[in-house]
Amino acid sequence: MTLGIDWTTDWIRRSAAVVSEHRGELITLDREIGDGDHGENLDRGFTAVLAKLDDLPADASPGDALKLVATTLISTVGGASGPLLGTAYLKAAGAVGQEKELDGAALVALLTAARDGVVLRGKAEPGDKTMIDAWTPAVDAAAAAVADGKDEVAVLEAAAAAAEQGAEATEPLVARKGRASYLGDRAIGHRDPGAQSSSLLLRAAADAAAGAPSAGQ
Amino acid sequence: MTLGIDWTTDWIRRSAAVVSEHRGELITLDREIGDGDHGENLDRGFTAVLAKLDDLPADASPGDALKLVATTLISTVGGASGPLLGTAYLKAAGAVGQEKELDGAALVALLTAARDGVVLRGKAEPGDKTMIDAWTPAVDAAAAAVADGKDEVAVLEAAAAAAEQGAEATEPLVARKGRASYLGDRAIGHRDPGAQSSSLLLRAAADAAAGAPSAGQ
Amino acid sequence: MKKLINDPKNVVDEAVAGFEAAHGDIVTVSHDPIYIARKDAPVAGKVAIVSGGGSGHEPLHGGFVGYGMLDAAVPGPVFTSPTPDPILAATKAVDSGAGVLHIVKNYTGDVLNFETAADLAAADGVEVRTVVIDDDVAVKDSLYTAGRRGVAGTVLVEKIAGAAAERGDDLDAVAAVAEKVNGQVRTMGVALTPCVVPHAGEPSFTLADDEIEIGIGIHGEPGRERIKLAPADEIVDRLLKPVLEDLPFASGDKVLLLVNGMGGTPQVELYVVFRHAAEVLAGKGIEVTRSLVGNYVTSLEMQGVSISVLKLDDELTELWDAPVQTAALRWGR
Amino acid sequence: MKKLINDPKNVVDEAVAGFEAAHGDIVTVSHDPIYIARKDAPVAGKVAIVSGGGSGHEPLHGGFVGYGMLDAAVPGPVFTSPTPDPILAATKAVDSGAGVLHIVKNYTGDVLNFETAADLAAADGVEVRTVVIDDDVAVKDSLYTAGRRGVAGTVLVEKIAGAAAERGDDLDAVAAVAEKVNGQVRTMGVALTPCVVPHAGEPSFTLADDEIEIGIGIHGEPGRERIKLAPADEIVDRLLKPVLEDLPFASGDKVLLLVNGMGGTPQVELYVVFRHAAEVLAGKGIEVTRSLVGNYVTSLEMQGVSISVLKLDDELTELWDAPVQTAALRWGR
Ligand SMILES: Nc1ncnc2c1ncn2[C@@H]1O[C@H](COP(=O)(O)OP(=O)(O)O)[C@@H](O)[C@H]1O
Ligand SMILES: Nc1ncnc2c1ncn2[C@@H]1O[C@H](COP(=O)(O)OP(=O)(O)O)[C@@H](O)[C@H]1O
Ligand SMILES: [Mg+2]
Ligand SMILES: [Mg+2]
Ligand SMILES: [Mg+2]
Ligand SMILES: [Mg+2]
Repeated sequence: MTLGIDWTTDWIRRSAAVVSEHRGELITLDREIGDGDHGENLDRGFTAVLAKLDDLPADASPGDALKLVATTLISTVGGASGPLLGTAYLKAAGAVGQEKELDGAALVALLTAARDGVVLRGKAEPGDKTMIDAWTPAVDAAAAAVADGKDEVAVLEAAAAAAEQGAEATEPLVARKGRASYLGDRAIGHRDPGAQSSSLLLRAAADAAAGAPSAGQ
Repeated sequence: MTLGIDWTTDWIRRSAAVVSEHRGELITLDREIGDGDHGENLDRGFTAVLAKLDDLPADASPGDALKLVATTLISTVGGASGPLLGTAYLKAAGAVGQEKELDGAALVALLTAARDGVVLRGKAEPGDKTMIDAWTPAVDAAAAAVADGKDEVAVLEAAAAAAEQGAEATEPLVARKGRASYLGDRAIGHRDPGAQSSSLLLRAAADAAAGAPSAGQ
Repeated sequence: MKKLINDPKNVVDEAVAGFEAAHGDIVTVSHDPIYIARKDAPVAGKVAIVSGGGSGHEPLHGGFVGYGMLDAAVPGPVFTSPTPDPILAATKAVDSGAGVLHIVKNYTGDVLNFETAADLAAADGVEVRTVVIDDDVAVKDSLYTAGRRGVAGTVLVEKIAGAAAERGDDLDAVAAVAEKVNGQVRTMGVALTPCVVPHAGEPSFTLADDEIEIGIGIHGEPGRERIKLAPADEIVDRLLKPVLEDLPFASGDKVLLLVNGMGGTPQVELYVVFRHAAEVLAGKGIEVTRSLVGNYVTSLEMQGVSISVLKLDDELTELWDAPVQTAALRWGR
Repeated sequence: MKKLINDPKNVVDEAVAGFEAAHGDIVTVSHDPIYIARKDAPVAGKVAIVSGGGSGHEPLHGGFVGYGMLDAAVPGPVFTSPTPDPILAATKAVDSGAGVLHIVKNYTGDVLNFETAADLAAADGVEVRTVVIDDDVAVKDSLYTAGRRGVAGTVLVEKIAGAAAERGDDLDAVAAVAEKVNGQVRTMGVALTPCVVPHAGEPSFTLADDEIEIGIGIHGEPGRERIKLAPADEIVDRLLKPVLEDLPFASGDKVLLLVNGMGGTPQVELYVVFRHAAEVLAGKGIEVTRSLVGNYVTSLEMQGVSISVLKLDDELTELWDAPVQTAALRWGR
């Protein structure tokens, strides 16, 4: 079973729902080691995405939907996460081109391009306590799952689980990028808000693939 | 036993001590229905008085000492209580002239002039919830004691007791002068800080006459 | 109490010394007795204007000393009127012979201390007029109160009277302009949080997390009534209503709208308030032709705002627009 | 949360509308996308200067739009960098053909969003230079941080670069002046209390009653270290030491001393701080030839202060003194 436009828009809707649901939690994480706006930023962005989603032409490809997310996030989120996540979706859209159906390899290409987009703009390395620390294990786990011959649902499940672990693993780290880097040792013990939100987005991707009941519906 | 310069300077020293001791209480009363500076104002004033008291010539009269208090309060207290109490002491000094020894009648004249001085400057009437509400019963009680043939100690004791009652009796009043008047009904239940401090000053006068052990010594 | 101070007893002295160090191009400072004077005072032939009062309302009054506004400001201890001595000294120091106007906010202490100083100055041959400012509509002006308080409207009186003095009006004329402004300005304020007087060390009053105090004065004294926190627009409506009804202001009036921060209010909030206040005035046909937004007459770190409306005519507008060069208000030079 | 606001989502829009209503003589406002532009922009032949960033730092940046300073300011949501769209729109609106300087505070979000806008503007044929401000010595500038933050020194860069543009310098020259100021200014701040972001509704951090946060940023983000409340003079010593050592400043230097309030600090405290800071500099033979005291780069209602020292030479002094006419900084016209 490959994943097409229905999966993509479902992923996007679930993303909006999960970001809205976790808005307060993300704000709190960002208040602790940043400036307290991360949940608000993403919620504003995905609310705008939702509003535009119905305008997608019926024959849109996954890449078209991802590009819509990219440009909308870039023009509504602001802050650090706006350009970073926006670039992630933009590069992801580029990676899948006009393909209508994505198989495991295409999903790995999508995730890899997204992660690389964040690195391109933000220059963060793994272990810097940023959203990269959710994306990179997700990319690796997805690639391993494909190598193991897993199906698309399992590939995204592996990515989501790895992203969740990656987000959790940011807790003991000292930050080297973003606002948390100003804190030095005092960032230790706090989860990076961007890693957390990225793990939520990747979980939404897996849930959409698995057809899990959606919180937003 | 008439009262001379020793009583006067003892009164002044006791006033300084009692104001310093009750500084916090007067601030709190003034915070509740005014602007929270009454204790600080009087403490600043009487501290300055104390510093000048030793400069009084050996042959000074009670009136000289009262005039020193008056000019010092006027030039150091500020706020409403500075000019009001300053005028009280100034008029009191005028009332006793250069008499060296004050008998009951002279004490009544002193207290009456002080009260009238406050009224002259502040235009308050009894029941307006001001320091007048301590001074006026004190004047009346002192006059009654003299009429009853009481000695000077008893006259001042009567004044002090009446002032204390007068201060307490300001609690249920609505204020018509001073900052507390802005509060309307909300001043009810609070004692007027100026009435309270005046009652403390009159208690100090009685204590000095009675030769009670002094807090400041 | 959390403050950037050393000994509470020295706050005013040290702040004035800092003011002197920062604004030595505009003012000179006398430290004993304490007052802040315009650097080039006395200005030959010009009526001098002296104001003052308790500290804690900065930039009032020291921040308004300079060309086109005050000749001297006399700061008392925090929230306590200065005594007559420094008022007298300042009055004599800035008098050029053309006389001195005292601008006094209507509080018993300020009135009495300035009164004594004026008497003493007169005895020394200085001609003094006094204008008492009482723009606060929160207080009923009746036999049952000490009368309306002088609040944020004071800055408008000082600016406009200062311009009149600067253009060469004589003492009676400057006093008349000041009276006119006082007669045409109305103010009402609200506090969201109390302030902490340094020597008291505790909040001037307590407000629950969802309470605000309407009709607040500028000394941390409680206001007229306590209500539940409401959206800014509702609060503005509530402040503006008595302000507009009192004069009353009417359709066709041109006005200056002053939204004054109480010291601890973020500037975004002042502009949120200004927006709706201007909207309400427009809705009533009252035209805002001049505006002022910022911390001008404050209560230490209090959060809150006051709204003042001053009815303008050509003369007052021209005097408002005239150049002014002080630490806190400056244009035209 | 106690604030004079309506819906938290509308704070910035409403505040900007209020700003427009109050300062229509100086600025025009675009509401969608949102930016504040100098009324007479584009000014023929003049290099334009655009700055911006998250809201909540007012008067930065909107208060500095006008003659002799910024041509446009782009406010983001509270504490959140604006997106590229309004930056691009503002850039194109004020460009007269002489090019546009972007003054950007060094935060990942600001840098990335301005970068995208600059790329898009360049694609549209607008010449853009970017100067990134990073005056905050509280943060080590190393591989292990996002680099030093842009804080209160920004206002000095905007004023001086604005004067250079106004006198007719070309884009490279204006950018060079801005870089020079950024290279010669150092800042460090302290917070006594946190601030509350409207959409978050809770304090940005918590401090015990006797704790202060040294090295605070301007977004309510925690600072470098937490210490016990101390007398103002000690705190000033602690802020000034890294500021002075960093450049380093030396005996004989002439400097501008900026004591900047974080938004909720009473003005008396700013002057208490200024007094001692000036004293410390004098003790080291560093001459304070220009001063600025007030709320210029704030963090909503935060109580606290930052101290900036800028090394001056004749050119910078002349540009500092040049006329400026904005809502929040004005002299000479
Ligand atoms: N250079 C970077 N590379 C990757 N991610 C980053 C970088 N800087 C910040 N981030 C991510 O952005 C998140 C913060 O986003 P947000 O709060 O929306 O923006 P801001 O920091 O501008 O307020 C951080 O938690 C971190 O995961
Ligand atoms: N008009 C008046 N007549 C008599 N006493 C007054 C008058 N106004 C104020 N007072 C007294 O002054 C007291 C307040 O003094 P204080 O706090 O030192 O001055 P301020 O009100 O200027 O802060 C009041 O409690 C009241 O007793
Ligand atoms: Mg953030
Ligand atoms: Mg008082
Ligand atoms: Mg007082
Ligand atoms: Mg942010």
